[in-house]
Amino acid sequence: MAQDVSIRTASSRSRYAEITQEVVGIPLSYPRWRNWWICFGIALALLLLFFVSAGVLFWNGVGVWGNNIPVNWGIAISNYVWWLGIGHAGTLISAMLLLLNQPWRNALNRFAEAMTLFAVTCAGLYPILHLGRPWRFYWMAPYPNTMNIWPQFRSPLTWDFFAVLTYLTVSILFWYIGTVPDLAASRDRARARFWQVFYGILALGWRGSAIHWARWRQAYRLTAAIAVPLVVSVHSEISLLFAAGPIPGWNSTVFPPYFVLGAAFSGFAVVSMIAIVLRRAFYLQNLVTTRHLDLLGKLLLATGLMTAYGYIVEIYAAYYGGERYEMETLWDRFTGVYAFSYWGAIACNFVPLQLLWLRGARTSPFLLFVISLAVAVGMWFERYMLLVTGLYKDYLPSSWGLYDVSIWEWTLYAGMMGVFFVPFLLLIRFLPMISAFEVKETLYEGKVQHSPSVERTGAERISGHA
Amino acid sequence: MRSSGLHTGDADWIRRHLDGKSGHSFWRGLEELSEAPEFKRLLAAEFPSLAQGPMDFARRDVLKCLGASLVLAGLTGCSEDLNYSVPYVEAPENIIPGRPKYYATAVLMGGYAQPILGETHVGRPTKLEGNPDHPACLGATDAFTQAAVLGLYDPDRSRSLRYMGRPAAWAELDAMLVSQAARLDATAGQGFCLLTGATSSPTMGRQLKALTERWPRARWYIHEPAGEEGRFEATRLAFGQRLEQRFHLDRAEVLVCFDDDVLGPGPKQTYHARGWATRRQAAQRGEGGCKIWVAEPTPSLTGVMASWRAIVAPGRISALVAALASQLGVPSGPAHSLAEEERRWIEGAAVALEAHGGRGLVSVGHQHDPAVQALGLLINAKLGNVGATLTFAEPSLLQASDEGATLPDLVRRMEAGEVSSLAVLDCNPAYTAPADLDFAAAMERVETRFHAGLYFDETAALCQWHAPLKHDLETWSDARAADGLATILQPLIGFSFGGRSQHVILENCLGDVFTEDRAVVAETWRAIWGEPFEERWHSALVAGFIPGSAPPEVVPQFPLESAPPVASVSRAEELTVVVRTDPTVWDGRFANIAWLQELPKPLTKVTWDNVILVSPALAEKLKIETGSEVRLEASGRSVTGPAWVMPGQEQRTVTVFLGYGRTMPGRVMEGTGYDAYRIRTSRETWQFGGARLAPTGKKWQLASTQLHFALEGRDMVRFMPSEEASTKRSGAAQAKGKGAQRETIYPVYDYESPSWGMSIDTDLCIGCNACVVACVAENNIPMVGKEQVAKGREMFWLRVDRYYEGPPEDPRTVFQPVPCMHCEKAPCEMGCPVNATTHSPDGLNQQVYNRCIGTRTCLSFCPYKVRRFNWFDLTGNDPPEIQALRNPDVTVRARGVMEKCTYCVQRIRSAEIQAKIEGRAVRDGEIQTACQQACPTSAIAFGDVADSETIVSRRKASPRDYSLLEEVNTWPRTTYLARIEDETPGNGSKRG
Amino acid sequence: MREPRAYGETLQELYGVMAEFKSPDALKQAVHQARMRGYRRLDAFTPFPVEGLAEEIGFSDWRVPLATLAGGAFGTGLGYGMQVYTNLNYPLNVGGRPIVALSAFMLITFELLVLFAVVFGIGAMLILNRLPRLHHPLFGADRFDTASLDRFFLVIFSDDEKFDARHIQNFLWSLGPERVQTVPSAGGPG
Amino acid sequence: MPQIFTASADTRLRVAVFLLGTGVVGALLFGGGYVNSAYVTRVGWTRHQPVPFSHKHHVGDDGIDCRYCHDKVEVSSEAGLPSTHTCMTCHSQLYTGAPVLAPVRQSFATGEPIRWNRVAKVPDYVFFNHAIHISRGVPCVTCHGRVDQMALTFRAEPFQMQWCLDCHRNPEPHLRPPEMVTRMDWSDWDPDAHKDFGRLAVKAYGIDPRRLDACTVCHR
Repeated sequence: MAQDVSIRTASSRSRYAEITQEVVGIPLSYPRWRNWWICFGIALALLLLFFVSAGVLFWNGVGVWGNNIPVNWGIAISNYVWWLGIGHAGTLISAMLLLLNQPWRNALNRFAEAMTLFAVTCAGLYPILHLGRPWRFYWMAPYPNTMNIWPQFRSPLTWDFFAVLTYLTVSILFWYIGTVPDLAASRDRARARFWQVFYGILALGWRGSAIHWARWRQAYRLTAAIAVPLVVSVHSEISLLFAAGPIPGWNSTVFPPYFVLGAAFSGFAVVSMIAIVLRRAFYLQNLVTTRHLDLLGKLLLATGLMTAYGYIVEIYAAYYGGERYEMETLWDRFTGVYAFSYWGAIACNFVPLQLLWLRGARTSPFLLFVISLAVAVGMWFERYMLLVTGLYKDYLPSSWGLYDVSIWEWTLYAGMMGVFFVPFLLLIRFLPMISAFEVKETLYEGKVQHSPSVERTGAERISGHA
Repeated sequence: MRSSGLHTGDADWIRRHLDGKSGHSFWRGLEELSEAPEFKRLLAAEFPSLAQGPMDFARRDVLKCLGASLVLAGLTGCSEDLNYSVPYVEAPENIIPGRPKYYATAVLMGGYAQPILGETHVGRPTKLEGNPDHPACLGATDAFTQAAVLGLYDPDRSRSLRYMGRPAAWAELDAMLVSQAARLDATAGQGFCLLTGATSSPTMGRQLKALTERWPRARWYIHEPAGEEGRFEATRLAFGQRLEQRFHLDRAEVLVCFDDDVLGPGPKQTYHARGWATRRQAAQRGEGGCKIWVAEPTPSLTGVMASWRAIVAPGRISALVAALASQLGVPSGPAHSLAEEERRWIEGAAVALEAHGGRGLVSVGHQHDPAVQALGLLINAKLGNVGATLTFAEPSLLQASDEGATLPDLVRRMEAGEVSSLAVLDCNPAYTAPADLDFAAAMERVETRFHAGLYFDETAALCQWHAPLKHDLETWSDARAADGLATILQPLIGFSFGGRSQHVILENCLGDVFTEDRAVVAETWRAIWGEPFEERWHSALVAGFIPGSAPPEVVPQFPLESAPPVASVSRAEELTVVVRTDPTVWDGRFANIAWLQELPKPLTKVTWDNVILVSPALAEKLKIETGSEVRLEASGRSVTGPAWVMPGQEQRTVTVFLGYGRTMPGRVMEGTGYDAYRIRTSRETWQFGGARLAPTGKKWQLASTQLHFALEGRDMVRFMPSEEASTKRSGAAQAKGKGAQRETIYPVYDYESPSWGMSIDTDLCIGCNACVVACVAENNIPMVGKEQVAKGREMFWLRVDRYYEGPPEDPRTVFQPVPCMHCEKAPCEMGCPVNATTHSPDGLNQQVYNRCIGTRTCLSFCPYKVRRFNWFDLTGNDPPEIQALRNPDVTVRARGVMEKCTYCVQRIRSAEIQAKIEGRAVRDGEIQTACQQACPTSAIAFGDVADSETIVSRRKASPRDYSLLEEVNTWPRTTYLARIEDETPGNGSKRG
Repeated sequence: MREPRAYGETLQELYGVMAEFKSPDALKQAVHQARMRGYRRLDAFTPFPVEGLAEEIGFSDWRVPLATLAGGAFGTGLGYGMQVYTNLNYPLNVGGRPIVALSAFMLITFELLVLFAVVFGIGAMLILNRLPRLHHPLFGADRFDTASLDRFFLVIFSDDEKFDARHIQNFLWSLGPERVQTVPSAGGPG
Repeated sequence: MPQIFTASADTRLRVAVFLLGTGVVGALLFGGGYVNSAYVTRVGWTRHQPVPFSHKHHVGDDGIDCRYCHDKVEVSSEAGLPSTHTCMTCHSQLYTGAPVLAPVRQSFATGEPIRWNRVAKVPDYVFFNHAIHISRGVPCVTCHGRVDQMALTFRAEPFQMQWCLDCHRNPEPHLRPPEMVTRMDWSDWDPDAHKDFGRLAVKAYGIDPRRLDACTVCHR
């Protein structure tokens, strides 16, 4: 086929071309049809489950969940925090590391950012779903209205509303303009008319003019510079959703940094998982190298330890403050009904993590994957623990009560996975999932010793499959 | 947001009507059916509850109310589906749409009148308040009275006359009764028996007198399952005279109760609570004391308020009374040996009583041996309490035709076939008869069985004839209150659900089928008053009672020197069972009233079920816990129900509650609790030994509104030694003290007068729940059912928290009503993203339902967890009756919005508007919140806190004043007064 | 810098002359040479941003950063202004907090700062780059598709005052390119 | 390599973007206009009535005072609609045979109320009280418009929250002498000339605008 030829010639030509072929070749001639369809099928099923659960919820009201008084926020809110936390890693990796001139990020940032987009979408859906009257959610937005009444800007929820909105917009823009040059590459490689037009429009007619590159770089770096504090602010505000209330176990000044670090922690874990899966699935070992895994491992370890520090500070603060309700809540986390979530968080977050001190563990895809998975679960436990232990036992013993997650909350959670994976799968299927041009740039600037492709290159493998 | 119920309710109502259907079928929507009588009859047989008698009430009247209420509906705003309004055809003189009218009348409880002022909106009663002018209640009510209005609208009420279970026409009944009357005239009433519940109605008395005179051989029986016959026995024993004992707790500085729950639920609760509160408040001011000594086997409200509560087996009561008697020099036969604790308690009580001769009172529970009670009376006589704190009078309750006329006797005669015709009037023996009487079987032997009642109940099912009775709020009647004063009952409702009043039914039995209740009642009083009649009649209706109508006081002679010796019965081995009426459904008559079913029992906080109380020790021994199903056996009978481990319960005493496990169909009562009547015998109605308890291994899912009972050493409820409490502190000093606690980095809003606040005196709260039901009735609060309560989703805006402190065997119990605190630094307001809850300039924490989107942040941030959330659409499917019951001044909340206590803002606003129109300021006390108005002990005060002269301000200036969770610094406007700890001589431990 | 009009009167009219190079360094070199020769209207096309290339061509434009700054300022004003205005428009006592709660308002103010800074910055980038531009003469040029792959192009535009196709071609050949070609204005067919 | 897009593609793209933009803005503007349109607020829309009752005739021509029929307006939250009986006080004498009045006579005869279609109504969660407004001198015309000129009655004002608030926040210019509340034509009332009246009325009645826009004044 024509495109095989072109690829062969290309790959025989230069390393630059090879990289592009490897990246762009995936959407152009997709190598893994069967597996992809299986995953996509599952994702679609989950998406359907989401619509069913949401339907049941809207039809009957929040009562179908396990929420009650006092625990009137359930896993809807803890999942919200969890998803958003995961999302942050994408931005951090691409923005922070870009600013820190960590060229190795270039192999990861694209799908990390994509992951951000969909994680934030999932997060953003939860607060709306959990409303008593979801069809009125737009009242959170300030718009001129016949009631002459506005949102209440002292409320953490209003802050969240703006934070999530901003964050979503910025992430989309950041991801998109970062992708445009590779879309141009795809356009130029594509042979089928439809794909030429498809990528052509998305690429906005990018031609790689030096002047364009200069302006592009200004905008891109500035966005990155702003995105980092944005991430911090967003998750700080999420934490205020709890910390702003007078509830023991919530009302703590350590929450904002605690939440931000936790977010990064869980996020890096998920990024590692995705990286490992993708490089395995598409033979990207020489783009996403063991070095990348090693660095991800280190990041994970670092953020993990900082999160652990947050745990310690929390305990310290409670006892240092000596406020009886605080201490009782803390003690209840250790020993109470929901102690499982506390110890679950500790066990999943910090025990396997210690393996990462060893280079061997960091560079072993399997181990790193398992550890990351543990962290993702552990952070879910943590969010759950923070939320429920705060609510179910607060000041007046008379109003204490337990909370059981209902089946419809679980199905909704599973459904959210569908909301996440359907677009994500479409993305890796149809768009270049690695920033080829940046890899080339680094290659040119010789900042990173690129693993010379042993025996056959990924591109050849791919063409072999096509 | 949905319109206040009445609008939608009346909407369908009128719409159906105007579709040209006949009036009497509104309520159930029979209009789809052909008007052909046989078809109707056929269908009615299918759905008896749908059946209606022939034209029950003037259509025109209904239309009046309807029209008017729709006008009202319209302008207070109405839902989209009600897009038209219907004026009167002919406007009635005295009804102003949009303004409630109040009528003085009463509802009945155990035969006694509970005087009320009924609020009606264009002919629909929506709320009952105590009659403020009535000396017996002074405007207060109990929980049952508050809920009575729901009983009126109960959709399950019987609405049609039935013969053999099928709808019949009244004419058929009349024919039967007339012919029967003729037959009975021939035989002087041979074989005719009448069975009623306890009644104090003078009219009833007159009618029955007429009946027995006309038919000397007819007999009239009274069966009141929860009656206190024992007290009359006691007086007969003491003075050979059947007398009513009247406690004047307002004068009793020392009250010694032997297993007698004077403050507990019952027909006289309001009366007693009022009196006690008066005394307690005086004591708070340092004027005399107010101490309660209680010796009881199972916790009671009186016990909770006691200065010294001794836990003793029921069998020990007689011994204790005897011991006290001998202590005070009243001969009482052989002395009994006392345990150390008992001895100390007796000595303490004796000292206190002697110190307060004529200002003390000794009472013995009616369920105890009359001889023991008589001894108690003698002690009172000896102490000079008789005539002071204890007076006697002719019984308010009527007495059956003769001594022997009790239910067992009736059943015996029925079995012997001596009863040819039995008329059961507002009485349900098939359910409430003692287990040793097989009432159902006995009924077989009776030819003509006629039943008249509010429901087609268990007894109705055994009768050929069933006639629906009118509810107290629909009918003309009369009755005597706890203090003996007679009240004339008048209909509150502008239309009728059908049925006839007791008086009319009685007249019918006598063969007069053309009478109506007003005439019957008027006749009674015309006979008593003579002319001029109308004036007195009218003023009696306006006042709500008849001054000076109480039975004359009797000053009895004390013939016997010493009471007959009483033996203390106590089987060491087995358990003693004490039977109690249920604190919320009483003897079962309220079982179908959702407000009372969902109302948490004062001491267990259980809803929708009755439980079997066992002591912690016993529970440990039997390896049972709260909720485990247990089988209780005594003398061959047994009941199976859920155990409840009750702190403060006597070790070997088991308490069962009447009123549940009913078999009659009723969508509310269905499948609730167990039937304790099945273990009760006619000989030992209230307590009996020789019981055995065994777990069945099953569990019951109990729905309790409070899962944690321990104070956990927290200071929600505070105590203060009496000396400190009485020290007067100046308002200024108090204010400074407040300022000290009130720190903020924000600019302080200064609230100008009026600015509302509340003060709740935990020292006066007896946990009776009247406030809770009042709140439900006033604010259209929906009931959610057992499952939802179990999930923690009950909707009460006001809850009465109950805490224990100390050892489970003998804890200190405290009550604390918790409404919204209306914090000035409210976290909830800060949390709301859409300004749905904000602070009003007059200090209210406002909740705007139609703005709320249900983020529930306010609830998360509320330290008191007083907010309630509509998890589902809780009001949409209410039947028209329930919608008609709703308060039109309060929005009916839709699904997904938050709600909470508003300080009854609708009352505040309407009072303000009235004051403005009259060009004056709102007077202190002019605005009463529903809870405050209902409270029989004046524990709740509400008013303008910006004005230092108001009652509430003066209360807040007291040294006992404290805020709940001060440390959270929310600046609550609802504050509490600490409970006063009495120093009890001879008792080591201090008790609140 | 502006490019020449894309569409000439006649098909023959040239858009520019284009040379293709194998490596970024060769391109850099070529650009340098061209500038030395006094050509001002030229541009380079590369598959990835090449450090310093734009500067060689003479790019110095701070409008994108300025736009970002403006956006930030705008967002700040809008955010804070909105909150103050709405609270004064319907002053409500919310939990005893002040009507204008500076500290509480800061968070949303910051969010809007970020939002508008980014939107303005990226917007400015696209506008100044005249993007989107789906049809362009260069797309018609032979082998230009490799500009996104591994080839590096130098184009001298026809509106350079010293423009002379023949001379320029010779000059470009002297820089050791893969190949040199003229690019017609109207681009290829289609 | 051939061009992917024709020369006109850019133009088309720009047009598409432009249309999209205008579409969004247009939608917003339309939405804003719609909620304030008479279609939603029902201002100026007459409704079919069982009897084509003319306020113009009764008020304008005959000069019957509002309170003759709406007699509860001073004492109740409801103004109240006249009973059939009230109608018949006159119409048993006047137009006794008029076909348009047949429904009234029928209602009087059968006791079936007349079913009027509502013109002025606020949502069910709004609690409006006529008595207090009347006693403070807010004339009928302020909310109900010139009914004396309405042949068929229609809603004169959009009963929207902001409309209520306008008056509650600044009552002074809206107050009139209470004894003249039912007067319809206030064209001779010069706001400037009567500035003091409003100010004094507010003072005299102790009307405090700061308290008048609290939520629970209308929502309970």
